[in-house]
Amino acid sequence: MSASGGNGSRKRLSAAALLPGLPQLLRGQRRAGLSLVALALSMLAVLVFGFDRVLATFTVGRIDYWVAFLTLLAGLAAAWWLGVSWGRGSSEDSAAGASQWAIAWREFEKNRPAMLGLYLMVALYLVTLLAPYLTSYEPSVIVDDIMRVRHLAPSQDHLMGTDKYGRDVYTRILYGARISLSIGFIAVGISIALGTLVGAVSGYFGGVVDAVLMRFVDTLISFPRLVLLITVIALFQPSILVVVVVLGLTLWPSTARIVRGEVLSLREREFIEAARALGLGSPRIILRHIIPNVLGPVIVAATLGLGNIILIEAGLSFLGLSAPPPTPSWGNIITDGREYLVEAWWVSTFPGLAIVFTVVSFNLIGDGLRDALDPRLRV
Amino acid sequence: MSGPILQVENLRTYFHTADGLVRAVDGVSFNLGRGETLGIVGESGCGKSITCLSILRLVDPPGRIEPDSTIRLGDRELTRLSEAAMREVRGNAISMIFQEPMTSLNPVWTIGGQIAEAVRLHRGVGRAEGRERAAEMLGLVGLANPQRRLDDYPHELSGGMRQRAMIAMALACDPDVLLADEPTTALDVTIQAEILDLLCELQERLGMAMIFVSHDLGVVAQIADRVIVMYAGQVLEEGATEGIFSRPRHPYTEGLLRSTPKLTAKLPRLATIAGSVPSPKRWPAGCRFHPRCPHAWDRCREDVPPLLAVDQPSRCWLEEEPQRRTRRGEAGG
Amino acid sequence: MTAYIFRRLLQAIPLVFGILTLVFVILQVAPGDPMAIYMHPSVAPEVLEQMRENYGLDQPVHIQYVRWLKSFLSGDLGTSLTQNRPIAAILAERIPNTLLLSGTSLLLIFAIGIAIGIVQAVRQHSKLDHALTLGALFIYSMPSFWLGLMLILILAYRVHWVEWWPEALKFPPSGMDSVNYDLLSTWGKFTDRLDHLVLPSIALGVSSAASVARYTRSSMLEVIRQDYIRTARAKGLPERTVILKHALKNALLPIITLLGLYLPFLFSGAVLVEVVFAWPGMGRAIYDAIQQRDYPTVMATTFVFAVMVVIANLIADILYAVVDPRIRYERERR
Amino acid sequence: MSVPPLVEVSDLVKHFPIRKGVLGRTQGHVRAVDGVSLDIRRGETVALVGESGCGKSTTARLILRLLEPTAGRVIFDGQDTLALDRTGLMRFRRRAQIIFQDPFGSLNPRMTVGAVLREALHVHGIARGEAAARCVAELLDAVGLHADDAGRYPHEFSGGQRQRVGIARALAVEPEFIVADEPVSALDVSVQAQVLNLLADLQQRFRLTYLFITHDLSVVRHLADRVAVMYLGRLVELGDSDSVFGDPLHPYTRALLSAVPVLESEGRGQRIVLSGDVGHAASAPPGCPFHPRCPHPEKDETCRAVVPVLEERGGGAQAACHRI
Repeated sequence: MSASGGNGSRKRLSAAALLPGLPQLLRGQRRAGLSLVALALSMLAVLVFGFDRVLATFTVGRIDYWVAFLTLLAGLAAAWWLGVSWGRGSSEDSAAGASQWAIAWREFEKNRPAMLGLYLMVALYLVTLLAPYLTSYEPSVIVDDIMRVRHLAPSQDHLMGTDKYGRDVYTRILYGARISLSIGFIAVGISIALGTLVGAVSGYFGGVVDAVLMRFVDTLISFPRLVLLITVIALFQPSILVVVVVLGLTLWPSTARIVRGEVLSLREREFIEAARALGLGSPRIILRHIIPNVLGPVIVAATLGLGNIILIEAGLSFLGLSAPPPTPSWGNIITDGREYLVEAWWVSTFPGLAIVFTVVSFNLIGDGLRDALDPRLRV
Repeated sequence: MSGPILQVENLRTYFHTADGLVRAVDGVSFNLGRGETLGIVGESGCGKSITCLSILRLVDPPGRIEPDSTIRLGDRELTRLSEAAMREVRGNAISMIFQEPMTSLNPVWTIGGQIAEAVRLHRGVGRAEGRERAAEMLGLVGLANPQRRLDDYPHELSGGMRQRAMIAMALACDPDVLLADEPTTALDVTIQAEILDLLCELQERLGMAMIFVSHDLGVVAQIADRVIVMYAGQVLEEGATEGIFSRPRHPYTEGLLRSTPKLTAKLPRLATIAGSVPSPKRWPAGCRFHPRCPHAWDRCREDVPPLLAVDQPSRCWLEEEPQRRTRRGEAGG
Repeated sequence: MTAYIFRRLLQAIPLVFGILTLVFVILQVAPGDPMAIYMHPSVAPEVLEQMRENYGLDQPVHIQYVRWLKSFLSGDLGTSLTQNRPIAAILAERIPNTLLLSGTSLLLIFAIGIAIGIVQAVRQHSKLDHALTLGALFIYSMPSFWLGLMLILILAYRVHWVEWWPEALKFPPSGMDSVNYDLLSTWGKFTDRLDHLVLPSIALGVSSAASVARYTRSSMLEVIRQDYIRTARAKGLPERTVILKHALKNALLPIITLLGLYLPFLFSGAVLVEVVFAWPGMGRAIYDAIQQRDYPTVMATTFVFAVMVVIANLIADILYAVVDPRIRYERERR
Repeated sequence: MSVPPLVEVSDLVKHFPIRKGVLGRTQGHVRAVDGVSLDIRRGETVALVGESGCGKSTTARLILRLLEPTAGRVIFDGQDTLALDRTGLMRFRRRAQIIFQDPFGSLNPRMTVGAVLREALHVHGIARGEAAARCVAELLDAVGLHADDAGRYPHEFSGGQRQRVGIARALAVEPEFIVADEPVSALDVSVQAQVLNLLADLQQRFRLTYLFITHDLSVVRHLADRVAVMYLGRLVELGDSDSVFGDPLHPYTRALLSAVPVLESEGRGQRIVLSGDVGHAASAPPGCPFHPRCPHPEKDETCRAVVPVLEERGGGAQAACHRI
């Protein structure tokens, strides 16, 4: 690979300019090649088929159009840039000096369901970010002539039919994805940060600190999650912000338990004792020796938690305790369709499928990470 | 002696893993005479435990006994028996005891129940009779108060007592052959001594044959009549215990003996074997010991030596070209 | 053993206090006048003033807290604003219904989940194993309320258009019993109730069943790797005995503790499923109360849910201690 | 006699509480270490020998102050280690180090070997940057590894190599005193000999003092200058290696020696088989802890009631037994 001089790199450049992924395919790196081809082609397709809506970005001046525009640019740039650079030189990945993370990634890459989940997740986020370019309808606008457009069955005009107000279900699902996909990250972020902190402190210091913190965790865990959430949210006014914060503040105990368990078993390990024998201080031991070793289980918990939070948020919006209408969310679209379930089955069915596929993709990734990060499977 | 009770010939047990073929046991042959104790010695990963498990056909997938391997018990060819017929052999004609008495007994059933189970299965006797036999066996292995011990769970016994219970379980059906896989490794020295004495005594009394696997040369020297030395899935040397320990022929056996610390003599330095045990995924070509052998020459790197010589066969080209023996080997490391 | 049970019981007490305290704190932290939760069109201002005094809301927080503890612990959960009767009485009607639904689901979860898990473990890496793993993945990624709607759509409505579909596999879409329930014989009542239970209990339990199957599978695989399974095989036991006698008990022991873990999850699901199926349980009660801004009922129901979880955990732990011979020993050693 | 010992251990005691009953009240103690006194002179190797659960590892951790003793004192080079302040303790950590048994558990799986060693150098301000890299290379060379190995992770090494890394880590801070806690028990015989030789070489080269903890008597025969035998939290015999191996005084030491399987058939005397199991420190018997298993023909009431003390028995040997 390194022997290929200027001539080779020019060839690669022209191949990449023609279509990102071609050089990778020619080199026999099928996965890298195909994903780059897919990325480039889908971005081009959005640009070509949604050209008028891309243009509209400059006239409408709405923030989601700009987000979509930047995503499109970034997607195209990434496709071509990676087309040139990806897989160059790194083909001779040597086994020596590979960190546990690198090894975990290699394991993960070999896991086909997990990679499928990863692709699915990337696709979901791209679709969500590009939403305005992918539909010619508006999610919440109700036309005057409702009776003519309400409860239309799925067709070419309305891929997933229309609801009782004549709104395009496909469009509403596209826009509704934002809530499901963004709430998860923030809430998981809060709960992981809190859970790791409490778990690590509890496990490392033990004694009274541990006892008090763990009793608190026990108390929180005794509440059925959804019941606690609806109680708290009902007392405040339901809004996205309240939902995110309350989710984050109520979901951390399970992370705390996982982290505490890991820290307790780590504390018994000899390398921690060796660190103490070397005179290392507690902060350094926690940061350098304990946290890196609990990161694996925490990442797995976070990924699986993402799927879980999407389900919980859907339940809350189904009960009308999340985003207030007319903002679409997958859960409240299902509620909308419930009344006319038999007459217009499509309204409730498709958002449900969207939830299932999203959660499946997170769970596939989470399972893949668990397998890849579990040290018991190696050595 | 009326011919061997167990004959193993060209036993090959390979693991067909995703990462490639692991030739854990690769062409092992030996005979076990009636009432004899055969010691199998080797370091970790040499295939000694897999050899034992192969005899009972208990190797878990992806491990497999390759075709052309023969394991003959009397006139029965074990590799060709049906699974049902093989079950008749396990625990009945051949039994096995394992290294970890902590984990080898099922924690949720009583000791008595676990012993009686085998008796009832193979002898077709009833509950009461099975229980009686279990108590008898516990008494035989030297547990005080056997009747009361029957209803104990494994966690209520100490390590040494658990290993006795394991032995009782293995011997409950009067097996012809006992496979003991590192039965004393997990025990304290003083307890190990008790268990070794018990095994010796029981073997004499019951007249069974025994294969005793250990990484500890001292233990094997004490209990075995004959010894085979295994390395990298193969037998490197075989002979009477006395011969192996006083006149080892193979450089590996020699090295192993010299690197073992002794109680009697205070030496300034121990002799060592260079390098470390190879990974079963990639055995060295030619003689598998050659990268660590102080005498190795070209032939060793290319050709696989057979087990040469008759009364104490050794898998080494030195048997054909003894003049190649170097000084460096004598000095040791 | 008795000491262990006793100690476990003692441990539950601070938990109940914690739950009460937390509910109290939520009430206090909620924005606005604490009395706002009683502000309801049906409550006259002078009544509010009276209540403020009755509840001691003019008193300092710690006295309010003590009063709150006293009343809840004596079983007085307050009065519903919309129904004008003690909340305890309302919940007394609702609790059995929720327990019936969750209990049926729990049964379903463990029966189906364990059976599938064992099959998967025994046939590890087979096509069947992969198919079941994939199926389970989809099932536990489904929102229960959506699954409920789909079940209603298909098994309560669509099938009526299918001529060959057997009558026995058509289910009522909602409610706990038919309109003519009171006229039915005892057996008729039983089957009618059962008929109404089928769809909600499936909707509620199926995702947990998938996760129990997953858990059982990995637990079985873990156990099958243990040394004592090799010992059992070395004794010549048939594979059936090895699996059913030696592996299963060890694998199922940790699953008992799941019982306590699944219950909060089930209760969460019950809120949604009871709403979907118009099942008159506690979940439905809390949902209605929120819709009607009947906050005292919301808080009391939350409290009762949590206490039920504590009790379930207690039962699971004690059961575990009874079944596992090791546990007594370990507790003593520690 | 004029040179004071490097380490003076006096009446070291460590009790772990046992909690029991309804309220989890402390109902007694595991007397893991129950009054151990021991001097370690500069440059010598003392072997601490005993079976599992006898308290030898706990003793090691108490001496290094990785555990806080219940009672007793440890004087290191004239200083009471229990009275050390933060900086004093750091200085002590630089002078006294430990090597562990488990070559898999004793290295952080997420750090390269180089990072492990550099951390030790860094914390004690021994070397940074270029100098640290040079130090790491020297250390790896000293324990028989390659300088290139610094970039590799623990899982890429064999058991014997990991043990060498563990030794390098202990050496990094240039200590005088090293506690080796069963350093070769987890290794194959052929590798074990390499590591034992390495330890002996390093002792010569860096003038180290060793406390060598093991359950395997044969391992310490050629390494130890003096041997201390432990049983249920107490020392039962202490003496020069030659006297302990050649003429053991305590019945337990004799039994222990006789139980070691040896290669040479003529080299062994009459085997003394002990009855019963190694006791548990939680239920140590009154009197001599060894009396329930003691094969001594004259054992009597005194043994059952009075704890024997470690006494001088001539020839530099000490033993704790009423019947010598």
